[in-house]
Amino acid sequence: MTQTKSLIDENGKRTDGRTETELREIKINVGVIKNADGSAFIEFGMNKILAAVYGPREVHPKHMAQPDRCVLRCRYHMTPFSTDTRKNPAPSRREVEISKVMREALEPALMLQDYPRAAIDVYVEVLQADGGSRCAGITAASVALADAGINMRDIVAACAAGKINGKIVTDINDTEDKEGEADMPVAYMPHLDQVTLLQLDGILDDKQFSECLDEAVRGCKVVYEIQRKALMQKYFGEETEMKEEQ
Amino acid sequence: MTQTKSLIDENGKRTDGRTETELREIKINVGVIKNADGSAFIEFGMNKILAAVYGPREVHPKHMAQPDRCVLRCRYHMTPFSTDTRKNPAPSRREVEISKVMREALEPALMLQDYPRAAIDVYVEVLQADGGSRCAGITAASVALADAGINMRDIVAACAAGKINGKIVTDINDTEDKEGEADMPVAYMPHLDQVTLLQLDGILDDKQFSECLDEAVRGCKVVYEIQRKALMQKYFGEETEMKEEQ
Amino acid sequence: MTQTKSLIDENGKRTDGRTETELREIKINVGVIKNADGSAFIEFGMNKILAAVYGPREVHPKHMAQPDRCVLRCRYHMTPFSTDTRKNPAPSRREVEISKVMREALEPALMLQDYPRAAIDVYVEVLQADGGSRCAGITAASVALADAGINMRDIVAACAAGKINGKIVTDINDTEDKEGEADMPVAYMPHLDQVTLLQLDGILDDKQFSECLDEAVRGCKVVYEIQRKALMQKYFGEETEMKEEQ
Amino acid sequence: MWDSLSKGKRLDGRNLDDLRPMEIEMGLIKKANGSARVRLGNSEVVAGVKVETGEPFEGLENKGALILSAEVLPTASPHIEPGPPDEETVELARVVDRGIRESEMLDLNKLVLVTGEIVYVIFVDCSVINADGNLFDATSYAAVASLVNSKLPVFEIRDGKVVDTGEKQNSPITTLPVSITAVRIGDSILLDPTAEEEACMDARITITTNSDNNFAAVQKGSTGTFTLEQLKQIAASAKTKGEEVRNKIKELMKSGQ
Amino acid sequence: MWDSLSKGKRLDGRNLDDLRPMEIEMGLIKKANGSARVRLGNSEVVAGVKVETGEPFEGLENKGALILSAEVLPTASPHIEPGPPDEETVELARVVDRGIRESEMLDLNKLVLVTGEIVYVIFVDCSVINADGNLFDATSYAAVASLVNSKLPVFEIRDGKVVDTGEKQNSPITTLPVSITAVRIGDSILLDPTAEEEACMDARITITTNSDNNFAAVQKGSTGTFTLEQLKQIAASAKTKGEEVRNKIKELMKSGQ
Amino acid sequence: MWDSLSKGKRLDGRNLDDLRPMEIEMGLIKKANGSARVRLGNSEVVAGVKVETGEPFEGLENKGALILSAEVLPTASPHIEPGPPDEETVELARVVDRGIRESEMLDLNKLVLVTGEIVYVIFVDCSVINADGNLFDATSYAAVASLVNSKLPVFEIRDGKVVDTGEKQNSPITTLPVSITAVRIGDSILLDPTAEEEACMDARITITTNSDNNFAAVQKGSTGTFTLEQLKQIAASAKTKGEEVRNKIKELMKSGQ
Repeated sequence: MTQTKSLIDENGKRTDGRTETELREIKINVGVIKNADGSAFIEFGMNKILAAVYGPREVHPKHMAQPDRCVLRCRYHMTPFSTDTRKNPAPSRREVEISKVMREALEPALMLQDYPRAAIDVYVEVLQADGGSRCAGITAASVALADAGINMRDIVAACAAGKINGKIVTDINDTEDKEGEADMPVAYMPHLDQVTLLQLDGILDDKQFSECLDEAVRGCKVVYEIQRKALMQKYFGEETEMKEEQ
Repeated sequence: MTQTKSLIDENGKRTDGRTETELREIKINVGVIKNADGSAFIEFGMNKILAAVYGPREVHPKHMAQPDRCVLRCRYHMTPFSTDTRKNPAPSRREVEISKVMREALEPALMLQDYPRAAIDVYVEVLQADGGSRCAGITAASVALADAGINMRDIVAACAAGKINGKIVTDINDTEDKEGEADMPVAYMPHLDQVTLLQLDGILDDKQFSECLDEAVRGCKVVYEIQRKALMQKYFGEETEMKEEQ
Repeated sequence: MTQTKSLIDENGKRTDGRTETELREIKINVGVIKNADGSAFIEFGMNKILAAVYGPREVHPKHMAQPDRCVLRCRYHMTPFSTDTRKNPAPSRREVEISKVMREALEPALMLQDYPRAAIDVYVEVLQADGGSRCAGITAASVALADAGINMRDIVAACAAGKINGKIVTDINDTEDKEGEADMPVAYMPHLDQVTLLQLDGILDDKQFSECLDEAVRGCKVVYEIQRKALMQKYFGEETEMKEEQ
Repeated sequence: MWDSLSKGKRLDGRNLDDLRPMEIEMGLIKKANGSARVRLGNSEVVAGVKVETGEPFEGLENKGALILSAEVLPTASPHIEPGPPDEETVELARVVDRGIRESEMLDLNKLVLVTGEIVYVIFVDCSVINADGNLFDATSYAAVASLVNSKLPVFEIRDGKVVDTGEKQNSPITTLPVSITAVRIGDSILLDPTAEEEACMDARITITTNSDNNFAAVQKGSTGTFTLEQLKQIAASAKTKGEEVRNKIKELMKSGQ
Repeated sequence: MWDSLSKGKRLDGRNLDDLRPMEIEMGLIKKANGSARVRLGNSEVVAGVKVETGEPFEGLENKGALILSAEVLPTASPHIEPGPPDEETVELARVVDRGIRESEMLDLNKLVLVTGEIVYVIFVDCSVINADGNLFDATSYAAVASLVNSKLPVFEIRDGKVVDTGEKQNSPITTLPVSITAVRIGDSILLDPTAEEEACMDARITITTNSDNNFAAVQKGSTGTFTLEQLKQIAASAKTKGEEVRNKIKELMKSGQ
Repeated sequence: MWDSLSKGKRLDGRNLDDLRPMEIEMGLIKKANGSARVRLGNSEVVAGVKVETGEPFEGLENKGALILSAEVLPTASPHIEPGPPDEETVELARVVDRGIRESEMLDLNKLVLVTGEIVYVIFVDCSVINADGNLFDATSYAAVASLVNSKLPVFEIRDGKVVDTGEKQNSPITTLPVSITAVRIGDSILLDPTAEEEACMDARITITTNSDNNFAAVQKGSTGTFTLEQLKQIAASAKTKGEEVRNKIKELMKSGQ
């Protein structure tokens, strides 16, 4: 994140034409995988990501079962064709880490004690990766968990903010991630007002840190509205969405 | 299988001197591995292949056991020195696939329901590979299973046919496999008149397809006679074979 | 071990200034790892090696447990920064072999029948490797086992002898190992007068073989004294050692 | 199921030789050099093509390298565990590969930069997203369609190094291989089996034909047997039905996907 | 523990924002290009730097390559099994790496021999010897101290080959990243947690600052949550406490270690 | 067994220092550059030599590379599971390798094409087909005999590339290393143990001598001990018995195998 090209033009527009606080286009389809107990497909800018949920179900191997709660397992995985250079199919250390933080970001929203001795598996498959695939993956996974009917305290919405050309901007894209100065992915539960994921790559001073965190949370709230509509559309049909928009 | 060199000369002879319908020389020795419950060593052209059978025996891990039948497991494996270029000792995808089709080719001949909760392991070790090693391996393995005293409905014999210089020929060798137009390995139970393996690599039209299949089955019947003699020689001695040949 | 440079100078001194029968400086600290049941840190020339013992404790997986005795497990492992060229973190075949001979060298001294169904784990971690790391590792491990309070018949002390410039010398160092003519690591129980490890790399005639073996055993006895003092110092304090030296 | 089959009908109402409805979407993965998503009934596969340069395979010094992989994602069914490909998935990848390779769908001779040293390396990676039977054909169609959809970067050698000129070229496609999979259940032969039908099958066979309607590859699977007559009957069906699928792909090509 | 925490005290007598005693020893591994051993309470880590040459990473053709690994040795606790790194150890390595990489502690631009072809490859390998909580910070301090301690071989290109001149140079260090880890237990925020405290934690966060006292990297962990206020409060502590640790490392540097 | 041993006899009728009957067949694998099959009692091993070119090992820039592997095939006994080599098989390979390497059986200095860059790489791969004790010696004899049987391709450097001239050369063999393995059962020392004897052994030792009848390699194994006297006694037997085996191999060489 050293040499900063001009990532904001004279009109205040970013490389993909967005304003500083604008999110990329987001589409979520619920229930797209027939065999899964819950699923969602998200397009978040150029990200195309599937999330499938299986469970609550029996745990294998059995010794992993917990007597008082459900085990949540999570896998973030990129298909070989999802990245600019072909991704080696073997799981990378990056995928292992994201799987872990993704699980930790989703778990606070789930009532796992309602399903003792069971497991819930969340599989996030990146078909096309753009900047922010972990946020898009968490967002899709949370919708898929709702679609699976898992008891939840809240929905987890995720969005990054970051710094480019010295300015705090919302929802960092691929170019901004690579050439910008900082990227801060955040996952957030809007009703409980709690942060479930926070990472930072890049340099921020005191003021920028606060500003960036606040802006990421604002982005999460925008994302949450889209999650909510996608779920309502699935369960109450197109009409409901119409009403929402009036 | 693109550029076809002349693989049949003006006298109708193939690169190793055989006629179109002639099989390579085949020798089978039964009971060659002291520790195994059944075993056979086959020389099929330049192929040198060992097959050893262990079982019926207890299954490990136990959860793999089937309450109503025996589990058949099969491994096709090439030694590092068996091929023109040294073979990496790690199992290749080709070996994994051949292990699978070999098991599926052998299983129809076995009375697996006679051995509930048990396992039979078939290990096929290629010491020297020539064209047609999977057919030679299946042929040896079936003899080894008989040598182990497993209850069988039939013997499985295997032989390929193929196309070189536009003609259907029996028992494709290494050069013909690499430079010819098609290779069709077949495994067959002569008494039950059933095909247990069929693969094809290369281009055949309608007529050639039928002709090739029929010719491979004819080859299997020739192979079967050699299997039968090898088993008789083991159990009734040299003399028996003499009588057979009269 | 082909071309022998001059490894002994005109004064009979070796490359590190030692005489032919002199061992490198050896320091042993007992109880250095807080969480372990027993531990020792050895500096043996430039070798810096940690040994930690966990157990006797429950065996995982359970089917490995022995009804009449304790299972001894042993791992010899080099950190990536311990060698001249960075060591790949994956266990090498050398490490696998040394783990095995190390276990076999330590086991004769242990009263394993005193702990049926349990396991003892010995972890030897090479932080810096010099010639003779297996001998140093065995020496440290035996002290760590004593520190863990395991019932023992004897302490195992280890030391190599070897041949450089045609002469038998004690405690081969790295240069002598690489450029000398023979290296013979030996582990030995001084009270029982029994050899528990013997290896040889390099050429020795009859006489040299005997001489080398005897010299290695003499080295083991020197090592044993240092082990004994380290243990006494831990359990009876500085003063005890003082008395010993008077 | 047996009752139904004895009347020549399947549980989902199809005739024994009916294929399920098929949908093909091409070009959905912009970061890939080619891509396709195929739905065959409820089975769904995404395939992507990625192009690099590298050394040719040994013994094939004058040909580009084609490397096909398949994985059944754990999203696809409750029975899939994440991890390295099992025996069935290895067979899936090899059978799909064999159809493409043996039909010579890609003219690999045109994908050489320096004979014996640098060639195009074409990766075709197939991901099964939902599994409801006949993954062989669904994956094969996705792989073939992703190649049909693919544009290759134009590489050149300049000063001994590979340079991506930034231009694109059509992939050198010579034929369209199409596989048809049949299973035997008792005496009935069913095409394009569902997962439910595969659970009851005695034997399986996959037959690939090329655009000349010749046979290019065959793979028999499962632990049952076929008679010679059954095999020849299925071979005939593979030609008829394969042509139907091929025409569908050709239409998509014409429609500019 | 809860009783104690409600009174603002910890089981080992520390205040909530006290770090444990720390010891750093540099240069203990003579065969490494740099090394350090850190004791943070009873947690103990050894890190070693090894330098080689190799190809740069893709997309980073004009930078040296930094490769950081971490392993928790089975000596470290009764709960560690030997074997490839688990999820937690992968996270440990990546968080320590991130602090060093994002702060640009090493000026990787100075570690290039031939742009795009040959660069310095700096391995920093960290081995946890004893584990008693807060491995993130203990490992981070060991890695940073081993780099501070490191001297790099001077490589040159002669006749197209890499030659080790036998000379040494200082590592191009630009800043000292320091991580501070906090955990939340109920409503209390504790810095530098012990293993016992980690066993009770609701959530964890690691914040790395650089020598300018700006933030360079953050990693939230564990399955609990933080409020925005808590996060901002911890960020402030990370600056204050990070500066204390940084001063300690600076003193060691001056004292010539 | 103990009764028998106390009378100096073994269950198979041998004296304590008798080896089992041995058969060596050379050249059975035509596709290998050298090969041998050894039967030692009921233990049976096939070894094959394959020759390639590659980079020398680090620190051995002026020597060809010798790489020896061993695997115990699952055909060999009911107790072998297929899979990567276990601890015992790793030891087997390393002990066989050590005998060949330390005796300098092959003059690796003669197997260099370009110092430090391209050398002959000699693979010796050993497969145990049937296991009935003393795999160390059976495998060692097979490996040595396969090298004795080997002819190496003549490689040349032309225009900076390795070319196989199609010609063959004798392998540069300088000595014949022969290992003798003994086990201690109680107070008895038995040579060439069967599997049954190994199941009762207290300790094992393998001693390799070269053609000058000097010692070249030793490996003590198993969890028992030896006295110094026992070790010296076994060393003497290893010389006498090793010479017998060596003469057998020499005869085979003369007979033109």
